[in-house]
Amino acid sequence: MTILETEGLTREYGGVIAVSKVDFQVESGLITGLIGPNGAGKTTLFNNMTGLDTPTAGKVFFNNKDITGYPAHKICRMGIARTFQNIRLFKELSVIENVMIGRHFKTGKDANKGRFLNSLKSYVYLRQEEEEIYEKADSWLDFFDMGSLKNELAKNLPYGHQRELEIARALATEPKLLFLDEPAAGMNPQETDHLMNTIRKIRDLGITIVLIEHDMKLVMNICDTITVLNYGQKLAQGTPMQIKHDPGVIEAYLGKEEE
Amino acid sequence: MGIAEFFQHLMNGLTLGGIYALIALGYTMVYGILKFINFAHGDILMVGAYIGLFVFDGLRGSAPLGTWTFVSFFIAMLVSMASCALLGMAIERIAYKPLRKATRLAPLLSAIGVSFILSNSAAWMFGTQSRKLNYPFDNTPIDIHGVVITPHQILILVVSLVMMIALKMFVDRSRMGKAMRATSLDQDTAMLMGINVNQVISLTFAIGSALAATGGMLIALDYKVYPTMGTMIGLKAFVAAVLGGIGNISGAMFGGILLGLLETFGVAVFGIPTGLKDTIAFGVLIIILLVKPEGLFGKVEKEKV
Amino acid sequence: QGGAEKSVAGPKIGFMGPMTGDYANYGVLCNNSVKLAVDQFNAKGGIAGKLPVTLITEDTEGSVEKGLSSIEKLSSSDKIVALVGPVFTGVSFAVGERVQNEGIVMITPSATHADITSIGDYVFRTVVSDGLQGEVAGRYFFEKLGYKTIGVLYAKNDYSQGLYEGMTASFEAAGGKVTIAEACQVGDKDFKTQLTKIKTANPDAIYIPDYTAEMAQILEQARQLGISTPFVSCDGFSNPEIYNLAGEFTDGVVYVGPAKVAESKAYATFVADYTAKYGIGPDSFATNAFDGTNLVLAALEKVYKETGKFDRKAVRDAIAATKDYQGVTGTVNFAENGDLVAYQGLYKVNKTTPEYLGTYTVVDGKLVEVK
Amino acid sequence: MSELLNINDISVSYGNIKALQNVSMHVNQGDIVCLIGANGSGKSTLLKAIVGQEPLDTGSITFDGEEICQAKYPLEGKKKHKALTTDIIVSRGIALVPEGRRVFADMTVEENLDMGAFMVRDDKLIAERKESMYDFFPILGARRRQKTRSLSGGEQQMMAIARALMSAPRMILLDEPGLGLAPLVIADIFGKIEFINKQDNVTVFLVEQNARMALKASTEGYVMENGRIVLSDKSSALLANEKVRAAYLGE
Amino acid sequence: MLNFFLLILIYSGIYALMAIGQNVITGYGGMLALCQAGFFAIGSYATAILSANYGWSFWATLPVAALISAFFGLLIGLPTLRLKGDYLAIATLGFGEIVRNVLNNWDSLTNGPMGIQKIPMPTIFGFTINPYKKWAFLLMVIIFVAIASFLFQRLARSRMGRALTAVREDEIAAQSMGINITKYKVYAFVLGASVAGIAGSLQAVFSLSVTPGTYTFMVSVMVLCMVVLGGMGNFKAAIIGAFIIQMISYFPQLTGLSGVIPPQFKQILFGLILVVMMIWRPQGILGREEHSYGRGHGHKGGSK
Ligand SMILES: Nc1ncnc2c1ncn2[C@@H]1O[C@H](COP(=O)(O)OP(=O)(O)OP(=O)(O)O)[C@@H](O)[C@H]1O
Ligand SMILES: Nc1ncnc2c1ncn2[C@@H]1O[C@H](COP(=O)(O)OP(=O)(O)OP(=O)(O)O)[C@@H](O)[C@H]1O
Ligand SMILES: CC(C)C[C@H](N)C(=O)O
Ligand SMILES: [Mg+2]
Ligand SMILES: [Mg+2]
Repeated sequence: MTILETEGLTREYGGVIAVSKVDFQVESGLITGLIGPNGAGKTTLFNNMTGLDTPTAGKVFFNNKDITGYPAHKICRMGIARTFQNIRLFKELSVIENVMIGRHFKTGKDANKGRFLNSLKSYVYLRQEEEEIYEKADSWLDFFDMGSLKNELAKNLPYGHQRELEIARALATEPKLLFLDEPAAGMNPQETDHLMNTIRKIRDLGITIVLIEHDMKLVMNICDTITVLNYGQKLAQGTPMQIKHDPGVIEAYLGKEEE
Repeated sequence: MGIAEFFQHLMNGLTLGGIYALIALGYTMVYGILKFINFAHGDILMVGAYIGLFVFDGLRGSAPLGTWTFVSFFIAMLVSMASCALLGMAIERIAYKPLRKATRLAPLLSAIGVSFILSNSAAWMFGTQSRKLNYPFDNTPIDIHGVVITPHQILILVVSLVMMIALKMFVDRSRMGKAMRATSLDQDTAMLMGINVNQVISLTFAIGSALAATGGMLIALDYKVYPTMGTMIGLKAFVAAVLGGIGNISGAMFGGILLGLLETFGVAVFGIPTGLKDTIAFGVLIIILLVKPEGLFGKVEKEKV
Repeated sequence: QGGAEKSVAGPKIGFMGPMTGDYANYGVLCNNSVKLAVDQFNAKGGIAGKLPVTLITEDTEGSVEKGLSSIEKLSSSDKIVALVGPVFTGVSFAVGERVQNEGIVMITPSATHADITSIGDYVFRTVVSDGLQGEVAGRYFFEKLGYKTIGVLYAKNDYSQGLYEGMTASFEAAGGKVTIAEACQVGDKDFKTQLTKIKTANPDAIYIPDYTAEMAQILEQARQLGISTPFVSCDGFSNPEIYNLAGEFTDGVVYVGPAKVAESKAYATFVADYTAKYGIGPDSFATNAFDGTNLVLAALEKVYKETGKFDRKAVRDAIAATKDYQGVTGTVNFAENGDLVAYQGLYKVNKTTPEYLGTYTVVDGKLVEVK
Repeated sequence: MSELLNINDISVSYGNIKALQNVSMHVNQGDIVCLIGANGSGKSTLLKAIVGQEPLDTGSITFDGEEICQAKYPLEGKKKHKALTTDIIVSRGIALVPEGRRVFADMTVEENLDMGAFMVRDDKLIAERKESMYDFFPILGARRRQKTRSLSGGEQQMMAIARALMSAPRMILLDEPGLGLAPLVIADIFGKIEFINKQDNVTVFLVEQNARMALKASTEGYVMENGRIVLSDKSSALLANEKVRAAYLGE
Repeated sequence: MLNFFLLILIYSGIYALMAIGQNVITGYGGMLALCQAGFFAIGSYATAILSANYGWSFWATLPVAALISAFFGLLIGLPTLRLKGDYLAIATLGFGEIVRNVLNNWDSLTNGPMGIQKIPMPTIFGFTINPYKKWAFLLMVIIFVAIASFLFQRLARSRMGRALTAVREDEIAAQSMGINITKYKVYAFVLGASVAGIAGSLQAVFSLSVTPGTYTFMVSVMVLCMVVLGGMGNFKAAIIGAFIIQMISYFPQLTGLSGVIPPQFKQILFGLILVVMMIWRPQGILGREEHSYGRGHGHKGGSK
């Protein structure tokens, strides 16, 4: 089943066409890889699907619903979370606070009451609510083995942990679909291996994942399907095996394998 | 409204705007590099005006208007610029430098403190009365078909224009100017390029303060010299700088002129009571900012993620 | 107050006015006078030749909030028995309410708004009310100067607007018309827009009730705009500072100011002492402040002689009972409401010297020259 | 071969976190030295310390025989010592490609390169070097008038490298130059690093997560763990080292 | 003496209310606004006009003052969606000046520059809270400050507080966490404005007169100073900041120095203290409030 889909998505910046008429599909339950040379438009595609940027043409569908041009917070609330290529943590906040903020829209909600009563309730029972999100956030940190770091300021974490924290924060929103923009950047091979396991674990939670990555070991190992962008256009799509041997992709992106 | 009246208002607006522009240039200069509102700018301007006044009166003695008055005014201006440059550097060293890595608002408070210190020291030393800075030249108005303008007003416009161009050339072309831009964007990385950031910041303050001194003396000719002379005009100039897109030199000039015109035409053309002059000026300012949130000359740069 | 045996300490009096900020000059000049008066009094030995009077000066920064805290401090921690000031109308309104409540007599040397003295019986002033000034001005401009139309440039503050309204009422009652009235904000330095509009309306004269520095500015800018319409003005012009700031632009201005007293010796001595001590001369408000302070001192002396202590109410009563006090501004008497009984003087500036045109007052809506 | 950089027993801390503890190493003129280590082991801190961006708690650093950094209060002998500021250290011929790119976002690519050549006063030379950078990274040439903030991550990384090369340094410090670059480009960059090293005799100090490539490209290697150097050897030897293979090469 | 000290406390309390509002906007929301004076003025005039001209009781005017201020908070909050940093500062400063300008010129409603005098004093159960008798008034102000700080402190800990913090730290990341940044920024302004409005009401019944000259932009600047000096994002600090700034500005009077030193010295001293305080503690006296989350197991600072 296709959970997310773009139709002829195009993003133009005064002359520079960063993404051009891309049809991109994400199958539910799988890990989809998005690769391509630097400047191919991968991040731009992410931004246009997550509401941080608006396409100049084309449409985005999530569960068959047209979400083109929806504001980012709405898209997040529908169940799409993401991380950023240039890490965007709440730097001056502690690790646990970062994750707790991910719980934002899960709080103050009760189907049986109106909005106002809900907010009021959330205000009156605030300790209780805090306790709840604290526990949830804590369990996400444990998921990443970062429980011991929870009171550190986010900005003081080493790079690799910052990346993981970003993922933890995104997961705290309990998404159905998770976008990861270069999650392994700045990690050494061992850490990358660890990350791969984590990503699989996330998939096993029933979360669909789309990731951009330049680390081919990671991509080829864990992706079920891969889409390749080049100069803003879709160059290829297929299984890792197919992509690895696609001459166009080799020429534009992979280069000849050394070994 | 008659043609003559219209042009008279235009003239008034332009020259008032020229005054705002003159001061806004110095403001924008410092802001552009350090990203903080130098609240004390108006007070440095005041100090500049006092120094200029004393030197000018001392040099001139009782000489009648003529070349000597002009020359002595010029000397007074140089002295005042130099002293203010030093003052500006000293203030930066003492009150702002320790706060470079602190939160954005810390230097603002420090600047407010400096502003209190300067204006009240002046009041204590020189008294609170307004003093007249005499024109060094004949300021008889020139009448062109019923539209009147004084040489002083022309001078202000010319000086601010010249200053704008000179500053722009300096910042865009010179090595030091480039260093300033880099410093304004990222101090740590600027150092990696071999830029002496401390020196750049000092120089910025020196130039900004010298500009303030020039502005102070020129407006003192019209508005007199007194301890709080820089407060209101400094505020307006800051508004002008923001209107133009803060940190942008041509923007400051343009913002100044525009604010002057707004204040003038708001009441002159639309028949709104003059009491509401500021309301119109600020109202339009807010609207302009809403339409162009980065000021008129600022570029809207959407953050890339 | 002091117990039976305890010897009475010297009384304290307060002064408050703007000592810092934009309009500090008025406060500073008045404070100088008050200090001078107290110093001179103490130099002669103080009350009954033995009790020196202590002066406490508080800065209002020209703001109501600071004015209120100043009076609180003067009243509750310094326990003053009388207050000279405040200087400005706005602060005087708020402080007036407080002194009335605390029962401290207050004499303002300069707050001229018509309604100040109606706050209560503890409020006095040694300056002429704007009510009279406006009336005299309107009548005089119409009847004696023959203007049929007047344009006004006033500031949006209580003082200036009060004068503008007072003058307009009497000028129009007399048959003239204010054809254009332009306002400016306090703190404005550029009046060209307003002046250009007034110039186009072309009235017979332009009335500029404002503070000294602003008036100087207006005159200069009017000249820059080539306006040749005559200017008429208010008591702010009686500050000689105007001639330093506006120079020859003051030529021809007619203004309403304090009535001229025969150049008394007392006045000359005061000016000389003042100038010697402070380096600058007093303005008319500072002169009023000198008289106001001396009135207070005289009242203290009298109360002490009668009762041996300084009761606030007694001091007020002594001041209210003032009769033909000979001050540097002439003979001082208070009306029932605490207003100064006085006339207005009219002046015309010749180059940079004011020339006296006569003493006037308004009786039953008629302009009367007082001989 | 002469020694160019000597790091002598330095320690750096952030508050009470000890990021570097008694680190000593040296880099010879003309070498390519690489430093590998896990996240948070202190690699970036070391590079920042070399250019004077982090004050030393102990020890000193000399460049070309001259002391450039020294602990403010050396433990032995209480004599105060003034450390050189970053701009002066840099002007001796060191360039750093910082972690996280740190481009001047509001400047165009061209202006960024100009800033890289801030200490060069010869306009013609600057123009020449810019051209050669555009040859090096053609995509930068295509984007030369674009504000750097709108570049893609990889493009920014290339720009940061090019900018550092603009000063024609004697030694270049690279903090994870391969971060966010496509495989083809990484291979290319390592090729270029070796090229510059040979051609212009630039000494290279490389911090890289991609340990295999880094060790292949370098002559000497150091391994850092928790702020200490735990291993140092010829790169080829490290590549063969069991422990290194297990811990850093993902085998 | 005591009365004077009480008066300073009362002013501190009134300003503390404004500082609490500013803290929501600037300390938590990270928006540099300079318009507390405007809301303060609106609150004052609402109370002054309704009670002096229409005979309302003070207590009835309070909610109106808060509501009108909140409404203007909403109005000025909307532009903040587009404006950043100092652009916002200038736009809000402009708003504050417009308020003062309009009050000064709308003679028929506000009595222009003369202002409104003889504002009735508040009464409660037949007891008049007389500003001349400081204790009662101080008690009332303290109650207001206590309630406000209690409510706001809780707010800061609630989801709104966390959302605002996130918005301050990184708008884009906050958005991507499902936070409607527009909504929270406007909320911050509305709430910040309404407490300032209440502060205005108190000010009106304390001075028993209002004049436009009171509400200059320096008031806004001082309120900002209080928040920064105390420590941004910390309500206790905002209150302490208000108290300290008031103490510094009345320091010479309190110590009886005002009769001895020239009045300018007081201001110079004020300036010096600001500079020194900032150099000494740029993060403010208390610094940002750190929440420790999780009962028992949460503690601040570096563990590990
Ligand atoms: N605002 C903008 N204005 C102009 N060009 C832009 C803008 N944003 C992106 N681009 C251009 O669009 C192209 C695509 O950028 P994008 O960030 O999507 O690349 P990417 O595929 O994520 O690359 P990388 O792997 O290096 O991160 C780049 O060449 C970039 O320069
Ligand atoms: N500004 C800082 N304040 C506090 N601690 C810091 C700071 N910068 C770094 N650290 C800590 O110092 C240690 C070393 O950090 P450093 O950035 O040097 O590591 P690194 O080896 O470069 O890691 P990475 O591979 O993730 O870039 C880490 O534990 C980190 O958390
Ligand atoms: C000092 C004076 C100009 C004060 C003025 N008369 C007023 O009442 O406000
Ligand atoms: Mg990208
Ligand atoms: Mg690092």
